[in-house]
Amino acid sequence: MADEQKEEFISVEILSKISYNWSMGPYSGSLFTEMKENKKIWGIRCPKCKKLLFPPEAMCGYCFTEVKDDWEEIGDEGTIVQFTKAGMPIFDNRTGKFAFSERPLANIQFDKGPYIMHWLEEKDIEKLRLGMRVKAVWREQGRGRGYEDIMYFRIIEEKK
Amino acid sequence: MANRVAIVGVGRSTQAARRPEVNDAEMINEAVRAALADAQIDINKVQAVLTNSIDGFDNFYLGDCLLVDGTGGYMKSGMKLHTGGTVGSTGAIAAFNMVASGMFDIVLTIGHQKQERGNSMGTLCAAAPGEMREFVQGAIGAFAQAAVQYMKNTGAKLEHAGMVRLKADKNACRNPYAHLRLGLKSIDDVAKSPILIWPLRLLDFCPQSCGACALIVASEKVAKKITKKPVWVADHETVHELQSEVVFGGDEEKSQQIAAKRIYKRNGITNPVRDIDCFEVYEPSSWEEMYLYEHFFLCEHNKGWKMIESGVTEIEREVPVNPSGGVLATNAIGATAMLRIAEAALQIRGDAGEHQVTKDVKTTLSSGLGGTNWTTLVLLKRSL
Amino acid sequence: MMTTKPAKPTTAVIFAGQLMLPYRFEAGRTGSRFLRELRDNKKIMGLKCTKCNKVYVPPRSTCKECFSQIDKWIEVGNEGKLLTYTVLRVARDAEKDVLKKQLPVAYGIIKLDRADTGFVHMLGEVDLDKIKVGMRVKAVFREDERKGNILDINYFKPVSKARKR
Amino acid sequence: MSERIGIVAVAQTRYHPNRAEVKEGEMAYEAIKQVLQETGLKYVNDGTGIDAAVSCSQDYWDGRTISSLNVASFLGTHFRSEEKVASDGINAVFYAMMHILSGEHDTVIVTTHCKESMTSPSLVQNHAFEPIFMRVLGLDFLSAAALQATRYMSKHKITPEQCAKVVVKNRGNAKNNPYAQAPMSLTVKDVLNSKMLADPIHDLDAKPVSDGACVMIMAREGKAKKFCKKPIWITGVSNCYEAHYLGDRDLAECKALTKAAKRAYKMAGITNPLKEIDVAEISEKFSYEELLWMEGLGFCERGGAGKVIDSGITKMGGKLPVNPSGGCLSGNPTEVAGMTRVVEAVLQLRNQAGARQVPDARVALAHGTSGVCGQLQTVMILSNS
Repeated sequence: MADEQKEEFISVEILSKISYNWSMGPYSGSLFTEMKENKKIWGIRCPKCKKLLFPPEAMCGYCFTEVKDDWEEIGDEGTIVQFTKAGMPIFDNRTGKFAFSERPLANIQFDKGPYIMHWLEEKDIEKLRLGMRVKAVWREQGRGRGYEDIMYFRIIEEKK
Repeated sequence: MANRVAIVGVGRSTQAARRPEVNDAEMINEAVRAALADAQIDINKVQAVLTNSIDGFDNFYLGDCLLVDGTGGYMKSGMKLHTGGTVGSTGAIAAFNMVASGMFDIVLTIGHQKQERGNSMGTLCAAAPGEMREFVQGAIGAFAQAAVQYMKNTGAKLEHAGMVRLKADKNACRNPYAHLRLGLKSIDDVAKSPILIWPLRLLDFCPQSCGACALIVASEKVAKKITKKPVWVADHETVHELQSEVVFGGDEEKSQQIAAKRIYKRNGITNPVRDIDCFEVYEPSSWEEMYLYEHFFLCEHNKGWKMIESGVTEIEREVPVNPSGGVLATNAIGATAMLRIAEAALQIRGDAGEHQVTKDVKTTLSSGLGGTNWTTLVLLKRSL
Repeated sequence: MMTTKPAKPTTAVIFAGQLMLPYRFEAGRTGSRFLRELRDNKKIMGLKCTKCNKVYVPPRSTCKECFSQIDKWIEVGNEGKLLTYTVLRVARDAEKDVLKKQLPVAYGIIKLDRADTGFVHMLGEVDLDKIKVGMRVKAVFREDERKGNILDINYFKPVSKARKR
Repeated sequence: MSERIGIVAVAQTRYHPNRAEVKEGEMAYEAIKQVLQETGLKYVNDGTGIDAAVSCSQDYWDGRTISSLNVASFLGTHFRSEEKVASDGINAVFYAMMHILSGEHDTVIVTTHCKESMTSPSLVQNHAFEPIFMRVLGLDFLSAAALQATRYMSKHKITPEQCAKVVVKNRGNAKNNPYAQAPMSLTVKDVLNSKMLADPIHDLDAKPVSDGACVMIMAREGKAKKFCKKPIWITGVSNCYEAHYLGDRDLAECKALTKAAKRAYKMAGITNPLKEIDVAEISEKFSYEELLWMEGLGFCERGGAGKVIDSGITKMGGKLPVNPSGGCLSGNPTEVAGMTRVVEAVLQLRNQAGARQVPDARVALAHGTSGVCGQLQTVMILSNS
């Protein structure tokens, strides 16, 4: 068609915005309460495969065993396993906007085994290395928002 | 399988970054019509329609119902399968199961997605539970970490990712249904591509496409009646995996190896490079293709980069991998994993056109990837 | 005293959040033509399947009955008969967040004169207690800033009896 | 069918208006745990236990891309097979059945969950409408159902009283069901005096917001007989899509349901449903739906459902009790509702339905719908012999 290029296509824009009240349930619920009130991180040990489950869950999904009440404090120190810093703004599905994060995101392994994804205090990735030891820096006043009650992880010493 | 099942029709829509000239139903309809024409049957012969995609990219709830105008599902049976990136292959596998069950003779299954719709990363990040969403950066971050890991463990260099990307583009340029056909000349062209998250360059990562794929799956009786070139479904395997701490990379056995071992064992495949003629794998990044060579036992552990270096996975060579151009060239997520199966079927039939591989293809393996490192495998054969 | 395990929550622990993503829905060639006609000419157009002799409004490029591709455009007129209706009387989030109209809102499905399908829209300028299935209604277009959107039609209003005669 | 597929065990949570204290997966596990304990089956790969899982949930209800991740830990999916059906749960049962018949696996666990209370049902439902011509009008399942109800009631002269009788019957039946969310002793007047939501649907004509999950284990015949004393067999099943755009259909009819029912009856060898079916569980998210769906299911002629409800044959003790469980009107989550109907049918056929037991039930019908105004209709016939 001759006027193919001129053809105007119409689109409709819709902002899809839905609120959710995600329940944390008794296991993550206990964890979140402890994080808020005592700045403590807990996991639960699988009675069969002995894996320390974090976040704590009612059932160990790895060996299909229901957990008992074997809570274990994890501590808030660990080492950096992986880290990245986005070179561009990342779309945030909580706000519907792009946001640029100044902080690197790291996969941190706690000394007791479990991992957590969290921010690093150190903004300069040149200063970061795998295996560095880090410790959680908590919000003064916990908000009951779980992992968000930790502001970021701070480098405490370098692993030899 | 209780009853033999064959793919008798393959349809693809135009795949592109933007498809403003069609709505979702119309885009799907292109693939459906192509598949019906390929199978030389009428929509009335189809008994059930599966419509598969990821809700968050569509922004549809119950998309199978919503898109019935285009799918041809009106007054037919059907449902929607919805796993992760694997959804296209899950939809195909579901169709295989429906026909193998003996309850249906002809099933049409569709994978589709319009990635232009919204922000794909926003939807991908929503796979994390609500309370963890502050700490996710989507698939790119995970694949970048995997790339770092790969270089560290194997000695591979950036140029090897470039070789994978170059091969994908060369193949895509021969496939009219590929989205990105860039005409890259050398790995230097890949090297010029901007960094997304180091070391992943824009060209090392799959694009966002709009497109649909449709397969017509039939029972043995019907298949033999309507086509001279049925492609038989020899076997399939689905392996899910829980979210693990180090999603990609790492040395321990993952869903890919487990799925491959299971399907090889059941089908007497002892040497996949010899026993399988062509591979269509789901490689969201250049690096992932090298991982997959290893995970599917096409080469030794940590030697995937040597395989691309040697050139054996090129279209004319002994172990062609992704002659279609793969996911690096075309990625409408709901369609992606189904396209792997569709392209493999065309290779077996010898109908892949310009991107038909040089060697005679009797057996193919197609893979899907999604969720928290889930794997689907489909083994197709010219004869059973 | 050191606690050996955390206390079970006494009340439900909730993490409140939202999923917020902008999306753009492409109307396609067929849908765009329909919307342009609404916007530019205040005309409601349908597509006719010449095989089934059936006129679809809003237009669909595939006939659901015979699956053939259809492209014969027909103006279906701005008047028709009310097939069904409802008056939404309580606040619903979909209405509040997406349509953003004051309650009560009357919805109706209208069979336009030269169409074979019903057209889903709203009713206005009507006594809510006197809406009747079968009544004749006509489209009232926005006079200002029509955007190429289904809401370029404000609503359908009853056709006065005097005019009908 | 080459072989019969048996339902080995079923369980459901108590349906509740707000299960804020548990995660979605934890809620589903309340039911999953029961079937695992009852059968003693485990998630193993050696063929002696549960081979694979079929889940059913919706991303927009859970607020999570790939909602099956919420139940993954509880279904034994790690390094094993799971497929998610994103439709009403009854279709997951249908799919699991074909999954077994295909020869792929012998024993499959099927589960569905939904917590409507955690979000805005109206907004989620709005996402089910075609975006350009319907979604922007702010429609949800209530306003669409009201359009259908007006059309149906005016075309076939169905009265608000007849719709109200469905509510009175079902909420009353729910008093016998310990899993029901909202049993209630009501009169027709109570229903008609409840707040008008969208003409002609009153507050009590609509199902309440509900949270819950249900689960079942299915197996091929040989294994089903080993796993339990009384497997329940699926003897007929089919589903069918209607058109999507509301104006495309005559909303007073339900062609898709008629077609699905015919196919399911044929498969099960049923020629006279009213006579041959002992108990029916129908998905009625609004009161008029039970009437309209009864017509589609062929329990009476077109437009005849008003007389059926007046006659009382669908009450407990009648010729064909419909929804002894109390139905969806007594509270079931969307997309769980259809599978709940199957679970209830199984309990009836196993003579385990307690106070809501229909004496000597041998053949049961379970019905589920998905989509706007029952766009996808599924009919399943079950038998205990």
